[in-house]
Amino acid sequence: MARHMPLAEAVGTFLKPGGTAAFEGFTHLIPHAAAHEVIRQDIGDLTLVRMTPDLIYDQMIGMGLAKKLVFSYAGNPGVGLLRRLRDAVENGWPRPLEIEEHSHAAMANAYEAGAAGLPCAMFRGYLGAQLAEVNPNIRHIVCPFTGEKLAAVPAIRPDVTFIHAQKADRKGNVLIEGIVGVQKEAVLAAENAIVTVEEVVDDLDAHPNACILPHWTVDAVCTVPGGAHPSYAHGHYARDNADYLAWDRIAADRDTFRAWMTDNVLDAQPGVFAERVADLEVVA
Amino acid sequence: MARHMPLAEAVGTFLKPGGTAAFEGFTHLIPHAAAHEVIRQDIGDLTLVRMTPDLIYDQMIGMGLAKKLVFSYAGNPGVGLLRRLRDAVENGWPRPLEIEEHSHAAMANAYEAGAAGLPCAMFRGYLGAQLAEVNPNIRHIVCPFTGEKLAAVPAIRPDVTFIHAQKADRKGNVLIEGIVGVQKEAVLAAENAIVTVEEVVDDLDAHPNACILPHWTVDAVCTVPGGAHPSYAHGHYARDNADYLAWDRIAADRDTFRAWMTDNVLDAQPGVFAERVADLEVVA
Amino acid sequence: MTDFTADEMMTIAAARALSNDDVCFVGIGAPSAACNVARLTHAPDITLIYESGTIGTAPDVLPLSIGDGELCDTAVTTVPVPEMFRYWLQGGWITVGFLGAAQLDRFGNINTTVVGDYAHPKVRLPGGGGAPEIAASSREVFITMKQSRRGFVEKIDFFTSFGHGEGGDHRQRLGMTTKGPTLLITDLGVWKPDPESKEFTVTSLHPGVTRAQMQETVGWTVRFSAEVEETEPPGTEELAVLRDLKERTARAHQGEAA
Amino acid sequence: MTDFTADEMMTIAAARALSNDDVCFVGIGAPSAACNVARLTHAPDITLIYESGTIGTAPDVLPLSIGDGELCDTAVTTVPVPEMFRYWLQGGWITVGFLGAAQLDRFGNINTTVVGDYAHPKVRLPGGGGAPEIAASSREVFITMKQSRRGFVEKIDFFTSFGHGEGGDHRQRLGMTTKGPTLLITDLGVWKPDPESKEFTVTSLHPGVTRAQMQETVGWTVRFSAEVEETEPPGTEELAVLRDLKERTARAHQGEAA
Repeated sequence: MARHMPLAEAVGTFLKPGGTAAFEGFTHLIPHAAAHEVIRQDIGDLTLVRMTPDLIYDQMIGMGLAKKLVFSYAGNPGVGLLRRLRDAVENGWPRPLEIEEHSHAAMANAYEAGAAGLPCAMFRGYLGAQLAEVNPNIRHIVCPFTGEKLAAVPAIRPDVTFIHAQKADRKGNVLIEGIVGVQKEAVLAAENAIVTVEEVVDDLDAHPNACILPHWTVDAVCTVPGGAHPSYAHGHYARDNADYLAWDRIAADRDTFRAWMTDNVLDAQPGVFAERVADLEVVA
Repeated sequence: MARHMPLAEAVGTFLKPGGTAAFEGFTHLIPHAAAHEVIRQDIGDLTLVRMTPDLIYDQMIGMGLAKKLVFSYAGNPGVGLLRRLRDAVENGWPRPLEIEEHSHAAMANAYEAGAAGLPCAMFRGYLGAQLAEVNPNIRHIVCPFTGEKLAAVPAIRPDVTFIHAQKADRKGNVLIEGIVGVQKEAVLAAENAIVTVEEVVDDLDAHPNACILPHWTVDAVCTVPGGAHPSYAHGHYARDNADYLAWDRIAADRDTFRAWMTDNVLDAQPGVFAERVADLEVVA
Repeated sequence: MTDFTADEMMTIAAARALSNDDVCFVGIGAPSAACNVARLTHAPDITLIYESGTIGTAPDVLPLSIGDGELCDTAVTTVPVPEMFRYWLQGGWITVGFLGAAQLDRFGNINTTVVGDYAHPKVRLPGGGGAPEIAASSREVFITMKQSRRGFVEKIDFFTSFGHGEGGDHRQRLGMTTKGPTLLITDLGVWKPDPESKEFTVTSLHPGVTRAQMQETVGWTVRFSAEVEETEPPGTEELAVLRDLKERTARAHQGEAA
Repeated sequence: MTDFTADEMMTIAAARALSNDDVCFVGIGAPSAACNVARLTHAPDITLIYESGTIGTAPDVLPLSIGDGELCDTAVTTVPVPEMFRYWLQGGWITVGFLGAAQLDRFGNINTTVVGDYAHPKVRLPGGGGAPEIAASSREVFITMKQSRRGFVEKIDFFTSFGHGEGGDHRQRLGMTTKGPTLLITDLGVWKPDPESKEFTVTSLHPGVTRAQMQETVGWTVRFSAEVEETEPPGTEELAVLRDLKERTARAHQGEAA
């Protein structure tokens, strides 16, 4: 049952060291503010799950919070590789990182299975793909009607899912619009879900088939305007591509990275996100 | 690739005697006009598939067009049983009707699997349910991770799916709003799809996440205002509950039924549907 | 106290079983009336879900079908039917599945498929629809129906939806982790399963109903709980809300018929 | 004829391979530019799909990521990512999957996972993302990338996405019914698989490119088709459209950066 609360309280209440956390968002609506709060609270030994780990995962990994990463594409979208992730995988800095790697189709189906309360997902996948040899969580199911051999992966069930959304109402019903990714599935699959939103409104004023998470599927709603920056919020502000480009330089060096994290995350507060998007606002 | 064409041409082009046809619509947007056209063209030996066969299936079965019915709930919603269906199952009139019976969860998952290009659907179902004993198309899959025994049913893949929708644009992109049922899945699972629509517009003017079938998923778009009557079209006209109540009386007797079919279907044309909803229009 | 009918008592007693926090999967007919009376009285924040995909709906009149336009117009959101069964029912969000039945046995097993033999039925009923999985995946199941010898039978003709099977731990033996039927509300009283045997036993008689009447309308030997209460009669507000709802409903459906 | 770069020739040659009726699953980078040039020239009705869920998108500038806002703003509809992979890709609607690669072998097998050993990589690349299933479920696959000895290798370090495997009927032996890679467009020429062996053979050299250049940039012994054509150079309109698009894109992404 959703409660409106400050982000720091939500993170401290629901995410425990050693837990499994998913921060979802497919380029759009990436929960940056929530990840920064986790970094500030230094909640470690996490298993991080995400289809497209990008900047915030590079940041959490670089700060040593992750012991394992479950993912399907780890890159800075349109820019290049993730340098902190590479440093962890290639050099074990600041700590070794265990990885469980899938394809997008597998992860999307695994979230869907989690939302659907199933123990595993079944799909036509990994045909001739070598990941099936290095990941013991890729198995098979034989169709009892045709004999076709299909791929199977375990359902994803995070302890806590974090997402960012455009709006919530007073009860805590949450509206997501635009590129909706796997956020709904990630929330429904999780034990607990924390949603940061651009704004709280009296009436969501949504299309009958809009993507809405009823308030009883969400545990905490935290109002953090700009909380997706440098990702974007459809109808609110545009993607800050310059920041994505800049990250490549910041993350290239361990010291530059630590200095940036201190200035922009450790010594900052959720309130800074509103300022960061002030110049990026779009006309609704 | 969608072509705009008259309903009679669409039905004649795509539906063949002996084919498998699904007319979907979950109370809302039931393709009455399309079913009536099939009856007028006397296309028989059909395998009829639908979660909720109601009046139009009672009509097609009563007219002797169906050799088999695949379904999960056969009733006149809110009114009672389907009398022509009963007559076929209990007395073989006008011909015997083979039935393959499922639960809603099974049918919904089977359509989903059809849309997803899978040979079968997997779900947690039929636990302790006797249908699993009388329907050989209910089998099992064991989860390769947990050992849980899950239900499996074959994917549904109709030769032709018929649906009714609110709008299409000139290219043939189709918009469905409100209670969307399994229509999208039924179209994507089918070899061919025929869509009757209330109107053709220049711009669908839809919400970014609205339920839209791209024009290349649909074969024929037929403009038939009122084509769902006595079912309804969200934003266009209300459900004609009186007609549903009246059907119970009409279908109670073989002769009354045949007379009604002659007057209202065999001797009618798709154009009559617009008149039938004239008094039911809602303010958009 | 106002006069009331057995039907009204049934609906109101059923409504009382629901709470504000429930996420209720609503069967059509008697369950629908009870769920909406709950919403209009003590449980304004209850979430009502119909299998047509409407989540958090608040209709002003009772729907004739499970997919009336009113359900969508007033819903928090409306989802595709495959999603309804996968994410919302199978996903474990439903706290109460509220079902009716054509035939019911003492263990809460339901038949809505056939009277007689499946291959050669005497009466072909509509079938299970959503009920087999509602019965298995809802955290618990409430059943409401009128008592009659035709409906309350020693042995149902077909196991459409599994209740407690042969009783005892039969559900667990089939791998089910949900509670199954925990409450049966009829026009004559309230029944709950015995904690051990899982046989429905009468825990409350509606005002004026006798033990003999309970037995006359049931096809097995009725068991009564050690302490059988008398159901609290409908309150003035409960009755007013129910009657208003029924009147609005009749007017709306007649209006459309005109 | 205007001057043009090898990069421009590559993009335009790739664009030409697409038709108005294609439903194209677009990888980011080189494929995205080619697909949008096709849309802005000879294939205005082509359907472009990005794995972020945007179907039938028509961006005015090239997206930096596969999920830029512009893609959604201009799409016919935007669907959830699980639906994208289940209904649209696995469902068999994609006529062309358009991929890039980090490493490629002569049979169109793609590596975007690691350089070196998987457990102890020299370079950890981003991984497969959508590609493994795009490669298997699209009716056919086009690949576009620049030629280099680092990229065009005798043996890829990891089979991220299956092309023709060891060649011949390897796809069919794995149960695949789709065609796999049917076209490879580089900065130097166009390659197509040999009908029997499925090894990519050069069918066309871009204007001014020699056979020696083809071999110098490839880590295996290049086979040339019996008749090697010269690629038609970029037309004036093609070049204008591509340069306008690139300029609009640079301005837009810089504008945001300002």
